[in-house]
Amino acid sequence: MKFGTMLSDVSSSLFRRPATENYPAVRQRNPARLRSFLKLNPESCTGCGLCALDCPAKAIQVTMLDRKAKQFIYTYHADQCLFCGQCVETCNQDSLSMVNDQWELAALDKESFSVVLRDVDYAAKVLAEKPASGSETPAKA
Amino acid sequence: MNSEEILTLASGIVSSWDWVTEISRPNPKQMDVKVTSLQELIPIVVGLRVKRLGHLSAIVCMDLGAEAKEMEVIYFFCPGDAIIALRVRIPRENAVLPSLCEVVPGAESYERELREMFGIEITGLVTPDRLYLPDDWPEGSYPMRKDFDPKVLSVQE
Amino acid sequence: MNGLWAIVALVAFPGGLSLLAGGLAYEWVDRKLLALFQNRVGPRWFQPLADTVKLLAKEEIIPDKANKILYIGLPIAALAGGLTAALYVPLAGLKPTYSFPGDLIVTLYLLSLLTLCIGLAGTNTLDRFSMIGATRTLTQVFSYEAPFLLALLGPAVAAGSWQISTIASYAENHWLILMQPVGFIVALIGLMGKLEMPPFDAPEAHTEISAGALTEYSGRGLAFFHLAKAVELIVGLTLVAAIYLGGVSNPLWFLVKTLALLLTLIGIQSLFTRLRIDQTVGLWWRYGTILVLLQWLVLILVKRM
Amino acid sequence: MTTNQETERFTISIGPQHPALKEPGSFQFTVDGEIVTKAYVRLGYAHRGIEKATEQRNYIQDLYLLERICGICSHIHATAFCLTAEKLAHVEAPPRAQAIRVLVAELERIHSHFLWIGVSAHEAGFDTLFMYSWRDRETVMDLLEGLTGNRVNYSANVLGGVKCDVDKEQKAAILAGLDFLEERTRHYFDVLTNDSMFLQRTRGIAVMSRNQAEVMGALGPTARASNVARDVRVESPYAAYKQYPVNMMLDTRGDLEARFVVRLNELFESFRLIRLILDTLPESALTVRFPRRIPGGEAVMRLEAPRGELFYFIKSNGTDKPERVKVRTPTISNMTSVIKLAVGHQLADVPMILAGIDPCFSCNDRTVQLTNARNGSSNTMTWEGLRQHGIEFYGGKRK
Repeated sequence: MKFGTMLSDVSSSLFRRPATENYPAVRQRNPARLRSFLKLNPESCTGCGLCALDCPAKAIQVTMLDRKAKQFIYTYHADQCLFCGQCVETCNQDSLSMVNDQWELAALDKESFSVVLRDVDYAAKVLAEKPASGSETPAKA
Repeated sequence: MNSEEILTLASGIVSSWDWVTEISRPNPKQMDVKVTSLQELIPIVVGLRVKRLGHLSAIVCMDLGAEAKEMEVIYFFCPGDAIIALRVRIPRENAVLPSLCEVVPGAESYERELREMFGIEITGLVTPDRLYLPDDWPEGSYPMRKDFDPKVLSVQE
Repeated sequence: MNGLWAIVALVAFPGGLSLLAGGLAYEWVDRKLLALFQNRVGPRWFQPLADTVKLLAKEEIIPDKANKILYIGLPIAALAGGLTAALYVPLAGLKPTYSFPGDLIVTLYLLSLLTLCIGLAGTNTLDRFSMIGATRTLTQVFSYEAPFLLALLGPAVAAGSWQISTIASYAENHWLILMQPVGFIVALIGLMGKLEMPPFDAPEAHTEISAGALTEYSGRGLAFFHLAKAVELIVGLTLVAAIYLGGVSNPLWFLVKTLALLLTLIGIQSLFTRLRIDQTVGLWWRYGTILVLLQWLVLILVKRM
Repeated sequence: MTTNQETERFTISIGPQHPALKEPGSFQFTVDGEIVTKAYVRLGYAHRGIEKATEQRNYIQDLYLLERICGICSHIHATAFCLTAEKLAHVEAPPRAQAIRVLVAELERIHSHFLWIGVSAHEAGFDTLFMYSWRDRETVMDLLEGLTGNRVNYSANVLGGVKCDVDKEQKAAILAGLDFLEERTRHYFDVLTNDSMFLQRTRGIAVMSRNQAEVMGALGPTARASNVARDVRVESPYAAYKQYPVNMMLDTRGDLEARFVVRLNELFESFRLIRLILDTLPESALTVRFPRRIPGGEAVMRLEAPRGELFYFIKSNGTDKPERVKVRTPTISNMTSVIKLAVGHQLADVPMILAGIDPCFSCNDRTVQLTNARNGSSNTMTWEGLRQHGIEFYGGKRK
């Protein structure tokens, strides 16, 4: 039956900085495995839509215009996304990954949450950028 | 004692009643008992309880669809490593089930969930109050049934 | 006491505004020290002032079954009780503005008037939480009042007078904390009871009875009660410091002693769990009273020799 | 205190919005003076109809829906769903995945118990311990964030295995974090069992006998504190608990202090288990292929959540959507016993008694309201009736 068993804590914290971090002055380091904004590698994406099927929050929308010519629009709604990473697991072309260094995703309006990750005329844009020789790889979208 | 002894002991209890109850073993650790008449239910549960096998884990009810016109209620007793499932088939319309409250006080909370979500009348249940559905929930509409349509709740203009 | 000095004393310096400011400052020190003890940051320096201004601006909702006059009058009476009690106490190291023989009893009475107002406010608002809170406040008053009073009257007997200023001057040359250590401990713990600091904060245990007696109060009423508690904090500290810690002759000594006392109070406060109301009463009547009576026994024997 | 009706008791309602309970749950305690004479709990404010929603989603989406049943035991819900679905689909997750599932489950148990130490200390009014225990809880949340990417709702599971692997510096970070946590737990053990002021609020309060615990279906630490040997990890080990046996922490006193002691001992057990797992982590793949459609059948799974035995039942019908998912969370049974215990105690002890079972209301939304067995005399009122009675009792207008 002791009195004041927290004495050691209380007295030692007199000479210690408070444990609470002073965000935003003090920036937390980002854990390597943080799942934040979705990133698509437009080349390897075939527009199969498996990720949209599996997404628990229906945050991915693949509108296929012309399958043979791989013409489709890939829109990602960040405000609905659960950041669970299931789409990354499901994609068998490994064309999806999640950013881990940016987690302040607030935005002032709803539209800026819906991001088009691959545009319909992506193929045309790539052709346009390729110089006549067509040797080096296309620039990332 | 391991699951094998528990299951042999339990099947001893169940089959000691002369009512015809069909016992099957879907997997080594589980024993299903088809309870045909409602009178058998309480005595079996009392029998299990006496042998300290009466840890009621859950009461699961499934609506087998409008065409089957039946609902299946499974009482899961899970002593130790074994699972004893008492299966009861009840009609979809005005079904009645005996309450286990006297034998297993913990069952009261599961039975009230059944009554509210599936509309099964439970005889002998002490507290008539509504479960966790709000008070202004329309009478007679049971959300967990297959044919429940949420438009019942939308505000009628 | 000519007119001008009395008005200045009442309104500006040791009285009204500076006292309120001092009370709020001490309340900030209280919350900041507690945060320091709990290894966290704590409020900014103007937080208590901001709370009071916000409350003053808020609309005051009066429950329709509560007695209106009482509902509005009680906070004012509480604050008035606190402010008048401050007149007899050597605030900021100066001579107390008013002092007459027997003003120690008046000060203590005025301080417990404040707790009484909170209790009455609780019963008047007929809210379930405030009912329970009020009973707890009044039960606690009966439990710590007697030992606390006796603990403060010990030095008065030693100094041979009931006037705070004479006790303070007597206390200057012989440190009563050494002569009556037990009395000092009971006075300190009694002060914690009066200020409803944990472990004696059952009357406003927000986990059981949300805000206790003041549940129905909002706006001006709550602001006045908040200010009254702040004033009670500073008056109580000065009283115990003046009597036990060798008087407060100059402002520097006043600051050092009261803040040291506050530091010990916060230290004790951060170590303990909230006591249930029956446990507090048991603690006071079993240990508090016996200790203080022992102290008086020793005092009388010493006086006799 | 009672006005005209002398016999009328005085009802104190705690919740649904109340500073003591961070989650919506409404309790009505009829008090005579400070002694509770009748207890009535009404829950379901956090009811989101999850079981109905699971029938409209496929198995993969259900995993993430069921994981959000509860904030502090999200991983155990996901693991339960994965294990039951894998049992249905006759798929066995690789041993390394099972071991990582157990690793994250034990880390989550530490996280949940630390949170609970803080909440109970706050209920008792011991705010310093509340602040310190929640500061130390940050350590285990950082470990989980490093391992799985999230502080809460880790989504470490995927049907057929696990998403995240444990590499060298993860292992080092966890071991370092555990040393700090173990030292702190030893300190809290000393505080919670020796601090005389705290013991006045826990020793000998809400004593539940062994028989009472068994009859009322108490689960988890609440049952083990009354010497009821019920721990699913020991009785029917699942996932990797077969390779990493757990020894059950029992206590005979059955009062609030015993529940503290059992949970703290479980913390030490979790530390030991995690160190064992990290040392002998089997080498294998992380996931195995999981079919999109599961053939018809039923499966039952019982797991040990931080609060007690969690029961999962899934019936599949050959499509990619489950026919029926039944979840029975531990707090639903513990609530039965705690309500009966509250009667006869002081009102001031009630938050502590409630905190004793570590109620998790969002798990609870399947819980039912349950009124103490009445002596038959007074009538039972619906919520509306009680509210009306309250207004009348205080002389308000009858609506």
